[in-house]
Amino acid sequence: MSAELLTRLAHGPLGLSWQALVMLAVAGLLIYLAVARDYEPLLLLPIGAGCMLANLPHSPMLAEDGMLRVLYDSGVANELFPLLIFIGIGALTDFGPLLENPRVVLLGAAGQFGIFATLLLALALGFTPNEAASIGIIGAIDGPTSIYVSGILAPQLLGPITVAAYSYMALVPVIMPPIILALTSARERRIRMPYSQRPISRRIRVLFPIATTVIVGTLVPFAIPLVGTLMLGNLMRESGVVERLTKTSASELANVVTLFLGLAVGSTMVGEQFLRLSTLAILVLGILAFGIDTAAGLLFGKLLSLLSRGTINPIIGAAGISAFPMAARVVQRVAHEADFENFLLFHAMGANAAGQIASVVAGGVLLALMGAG
Amino acid sequence: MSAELLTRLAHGPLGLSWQALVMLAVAGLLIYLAVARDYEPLLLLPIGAGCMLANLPHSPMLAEDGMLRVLYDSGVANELFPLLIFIGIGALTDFGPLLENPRVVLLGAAGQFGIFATLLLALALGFTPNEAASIGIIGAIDGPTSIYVSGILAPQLLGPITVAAYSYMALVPVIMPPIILALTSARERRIRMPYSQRPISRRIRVLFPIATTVIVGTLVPFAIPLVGTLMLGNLMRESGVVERLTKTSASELANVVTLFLGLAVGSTMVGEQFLRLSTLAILVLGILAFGIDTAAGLLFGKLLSLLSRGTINPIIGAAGISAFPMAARVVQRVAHEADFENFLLFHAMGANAAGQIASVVAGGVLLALMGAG
Amino acid sequence: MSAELLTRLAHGPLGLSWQALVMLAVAGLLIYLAVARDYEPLLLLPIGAGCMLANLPHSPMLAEDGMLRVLYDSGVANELFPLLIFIGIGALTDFGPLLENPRVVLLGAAGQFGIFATLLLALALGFTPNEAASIGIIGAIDGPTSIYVSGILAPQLLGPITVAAYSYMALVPVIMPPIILALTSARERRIRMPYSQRPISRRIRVLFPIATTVIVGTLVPFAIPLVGTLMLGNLMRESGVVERLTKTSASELANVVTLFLGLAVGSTMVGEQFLRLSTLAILVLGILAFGIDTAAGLLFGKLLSLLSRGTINPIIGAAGISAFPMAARVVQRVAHEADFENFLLFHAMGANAAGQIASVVAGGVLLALMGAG
Amino acid sequence: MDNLIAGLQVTALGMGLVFGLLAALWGLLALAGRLEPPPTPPAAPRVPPALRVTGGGADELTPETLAAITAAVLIHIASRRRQAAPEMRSSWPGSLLFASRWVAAGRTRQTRPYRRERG
Amino acid sequence: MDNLIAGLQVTALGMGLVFGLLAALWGLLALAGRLEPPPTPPAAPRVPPALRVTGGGADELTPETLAAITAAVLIHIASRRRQAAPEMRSSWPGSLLFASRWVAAGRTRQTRPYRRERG
Amino acid sequence: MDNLIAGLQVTALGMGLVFGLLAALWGLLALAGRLEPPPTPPAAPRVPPALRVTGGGADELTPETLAAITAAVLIHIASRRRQAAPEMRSSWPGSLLFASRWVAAGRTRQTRPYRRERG
Ligand code: NA
Ligand code: NA
Ligand code: NA
Repeated sequence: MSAELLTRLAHGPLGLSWQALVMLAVAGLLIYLAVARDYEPLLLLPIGAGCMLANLPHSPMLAEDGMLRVLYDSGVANELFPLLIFIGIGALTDFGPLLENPRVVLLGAAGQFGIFATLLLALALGFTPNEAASIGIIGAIDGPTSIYVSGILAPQLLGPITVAAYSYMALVPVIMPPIILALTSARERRIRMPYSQRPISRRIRVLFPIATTVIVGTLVPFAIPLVGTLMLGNLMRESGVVERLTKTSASELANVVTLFLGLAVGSTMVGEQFLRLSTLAILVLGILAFGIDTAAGLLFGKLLSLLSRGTINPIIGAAGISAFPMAARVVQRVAHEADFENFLLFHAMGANAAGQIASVVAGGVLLALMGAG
Repeated sequence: MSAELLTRLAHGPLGLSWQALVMLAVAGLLIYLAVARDYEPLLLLPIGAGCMLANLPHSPMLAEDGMLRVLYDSGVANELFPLLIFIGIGALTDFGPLLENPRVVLLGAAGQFGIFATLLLALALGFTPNEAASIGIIGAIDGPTSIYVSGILAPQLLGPITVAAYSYMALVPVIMPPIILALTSARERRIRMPYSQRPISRRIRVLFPIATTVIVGTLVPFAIPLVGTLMLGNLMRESGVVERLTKTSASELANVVTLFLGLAVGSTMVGEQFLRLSTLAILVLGILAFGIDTAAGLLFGKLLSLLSRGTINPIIGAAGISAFPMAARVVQRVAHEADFENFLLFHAMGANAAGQIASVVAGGVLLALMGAG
Repeated sequence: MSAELLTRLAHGPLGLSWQALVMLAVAGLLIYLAVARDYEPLLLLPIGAGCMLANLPHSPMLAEDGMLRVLYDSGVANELFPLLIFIGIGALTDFGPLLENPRVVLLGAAGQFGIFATLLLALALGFTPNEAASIGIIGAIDGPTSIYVSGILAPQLLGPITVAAYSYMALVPVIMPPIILALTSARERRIRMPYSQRPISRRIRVLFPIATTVIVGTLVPFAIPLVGTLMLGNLMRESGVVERLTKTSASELANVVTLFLGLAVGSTMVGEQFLRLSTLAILVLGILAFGIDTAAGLLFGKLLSLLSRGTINPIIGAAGISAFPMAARVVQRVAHEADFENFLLFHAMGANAAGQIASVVAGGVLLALMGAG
Repeated sequence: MDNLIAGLQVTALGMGLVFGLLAALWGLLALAGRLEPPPTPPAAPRVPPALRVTGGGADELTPETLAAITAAVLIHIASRRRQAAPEMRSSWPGSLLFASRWVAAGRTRQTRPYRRERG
Repeated sequence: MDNLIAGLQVTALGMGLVFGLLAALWGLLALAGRLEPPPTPPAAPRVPPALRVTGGGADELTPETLAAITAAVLIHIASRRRQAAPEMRSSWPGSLLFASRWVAAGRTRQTRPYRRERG
Repeated sequence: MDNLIAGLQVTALGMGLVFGLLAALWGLLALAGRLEPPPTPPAAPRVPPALRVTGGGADELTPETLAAITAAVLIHIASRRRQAAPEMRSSWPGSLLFASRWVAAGRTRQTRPYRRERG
């Protein structure tokens, strides 16, 4: 029996480094979180699987023409996949609550403060400006935005940033309530807001995504892809004339792209690159970004509440962080616990939708300020 | 605050040229036509959105790796998307009415005269031969054929040609009736045609797409892609053994490709290239092509009516222009108005299906005669 | 009328070689088998259509940027399509019968003997080692595995090998029963196997695909793509938390990829390359591989039956060849004919699922031993 | 001028070819119609011959009931067949494959063009 | 240090821009709300005026029956319209386009976050 | 000849590896079966303890009615849960996720291979 054949067979097990073993454990953890804990399974399960397939010894899936490499090149390297997902998100998002309550729009802006605060912290820790901006964008609390921005500014950090972004989004119901309770009094949480049903005409609903794209796109060209695709999906939805496209964008296309995106992002998480102190720092900074966002939203909510003489419940500010639509639901639950009859969902949804737009705008602003391209 | 940062921020608004403003207005017009007027929204809405995203200042979506560029390169530059749409159209088209009434087949040939007449007009106006042929192909009154042929012969005119083709197809119910009324007498329009129900066996239905592909493909190799994909979809449909593929080709795949195709075509409509006299000429020539097609179909219908001693209603000739299946329905409505009991739909559908095949054949013939490739 | 134009027109018919005519007939035969005989129509119909479109004279679909070439390059040359199909197969496969009856697992291994026996025969006939291994892989009786392995080792034989693999899989109900009847006695076929309903916990179901990927992938890295994608699909299915992805992988994505894969494989079947003695040899060797697989599985089943003192019915060994799930159903029918009350389906499904895994493992082993990459 | 002459040639040849090819198609279709055997009258329904209920008195099944049962059984068999072996089946649940062509194409509805209702 | 100063500039400019852009959006929305005509009361149902059944005795249709018939006819027309011409129609069977927004978005259900039941 | 010897080596090694890997899988599955706790009897249905209807006379609910109501309520809760928050839910309407495995795989139907009916 030829020695060459035996060498070929021993090739596999011998290629198993300790880094690979750690990464396989990380992959197992991600899959566990997705399957047993329901943490954003639509993305964490594919990411975990991609991480596993990429860290098996000598994986042909990372070689030239390997499946994971092909998927990465065809949709992550050129940022196509997050934009396609944005079309689907736009097609599923109802901006009605925002259109009916335009005054909550600024809450969305406040909820992005964590991005910049984290950027400063990351700079202080010694990250380069581009890396710091990529870490900060976890504070957008919006998966595709994080992938898009960090993919352009610091592709080498794409894996940990994406994992942090999606894991923390899954933790919204855990992270937000204590912060809200700490920063607001029970009296504030009990403030009721009237539900002024102002019917929004179809014309306004259709013009809104177009106007947003043109205004934001003109002032911040770097935001065009993010705002443009989100608003394209919403335009298709609200127009009502292309339901076939809307439906496909929001389901089949979104599903395929989500699977491919998860696998490709997972495949960036290979040994030497992932197992660094920087990854740990990213995970810690990410959760800080989350907390700062929530707090900033709340404090701005308190300011608005003061200015409006108590007709605005400050806790809807916490929904301004984006994480659409979970944040709004968490806010409603907290309000519900303070006062069983308090129904804030609609207003929180408005702030939440504003946060979604603000996140995307902040992503573009960040790219512009870092001089990306 | 550094001057550099401020320069970066002013970059966007300063990049807004007057051409871009005009093109944004054009994009708005296309979206208006799609949303408020229901003009072929499945294509005009994405084209309008693509045009808008491409004309915002310094749009990153047109840059290398920009989404619109990626979509254009992956499906328009290589003509993949129109061919995939043809598979879906074939999967939705029932050639039964044509198989049951083979004698209407020549009406489809007559309905292509507008292609060549427009080609001559465009040559007279000073367009190059390839450009003239691309403009003529609007007279095929068939979207994917227009995109396929003009994409090969004159990609620089792809935008206006596609917009013209789809806008005029949406105008079928407006453009055709007056021409029909002008060229036929009420007596002619009242001619009834018996409905001879000849059951078509499954064997014939399956052999038809195969035979058409082989015959047309052998004689006009340039028509292979167009005829081949249309007939592939129909073969899948009529075989009945691959319904999963048929269904996916006609819905999910067609939807995704339609969206991508529209966006990519829209992205070709950028300022300097679009805002030329030639675009205006294309729009005028396109509507002429439409009218000439209808008239030629009608006159040939009159000839057949004479030859058949009045057993053929000449107005079904107007359905020979393709624009499947709207043209047939318009013909039926005109017949209905002349004689409430006149039911021509089935025969018009036959002529319409013949026109669909003839359009595709004409596209291939044109490519062959222009020596494309 | 210019001579040049006429030359262009005669170009097509003059380009029709005798090889092209033969290949058109082969295409017709494949379509006939798919449509009239229901032989794996989901793949044979697209393969036949692709073969037809590729063999028409001067087909532009094979030119640079031609649709068939684009499809081949984007999913067959890099082996993406068979792997995506494996995700769908994994998402549809229930390994429950195997998990409940682990002892049938070795039957799957025995059912792969045909691969190696055929490899030896092909070597004896003078094929190169890589070609011989590609022909042997028909004995995996699993379409995507055959395409994946032969695409890497001998892309020039991809067409005939794929056609052989799928045609013979369609012939399972014809080929297997006589072999089973010849090698087993009626007494053996009447052996009943108790159905021990052991509920399998969700944890085991979820851990199974992960453990299989890690173990097989570590020992045989070349098997990572095949095992990894099959088990990824199964993980998504059994986790139950990503049903959207599971459903899309198993239906829309699988449908699109099946169509594209069939067309691209068919396009490799062009004249000079296909019409060789080697193609005939492949077809003969393929059916031999099939028979040897079945016989090996049966004989190993007899061995197990002996070792277990007659508590295992040997004919479930025939289901170990893979060809999931048809082989198991054929075994059940044979058992049924020997004893109307004999219900072996569940055990046969277990052997069949083991065969599916073993096929994939054998494919990776073969690639490793041939030193592919 | 040269261009226009070339254009006229293209027009003549092009229309000729289109007409020629469609005429060939016509010939082919006419030939197929000729070769196709005349439509046979629909075969008698395949009632299982054993299914003969004879008995006396009020309990006997009327022919109508019998026909209804037969139809139900045939439909049941067809639908079981359609549900067999999901991994391998080529049509998906909700298939229009078994619907009448008329229904499947929505032909009865095609007279009036689709118009979205304006709000 | 330079990095931190640049970072502070980015923070100030960035938050300023985000607030500025969203404020512009707010202005736009407020303006749109101002320009939009006040909601008109819903138009009376379009009962075909010819549909007046007058007769005597027990055969006369009650207003309720009449309303029910009218509603049924209108729904029937709408559903025929939706089924017209499958090749061209932009919405697919099972469309949520005609469902109320409230139902379509499942809003009544959004208070409780989704939790998969643990086995 | 060299090729054939190499081929025999490949055969021996290949079959050995395939058997070895599947045997490893077998061991793993057997181990998993050993470690898995024995199946516990299905837990008693979670009847809300407060749901005790006691009263006298003909109005009292029978245990069967009570069980039916409980089942209906549980199913209603489960289906509301499934409908919650469409943006985020991982299963789509019409999901087979909650169907019994037996039904979902169509296993009862898998004995007869799929055959399309010939016209
Ligand atoms: Na945010
Ligand atoms: Na036409
Ligand atoms: Na096998």
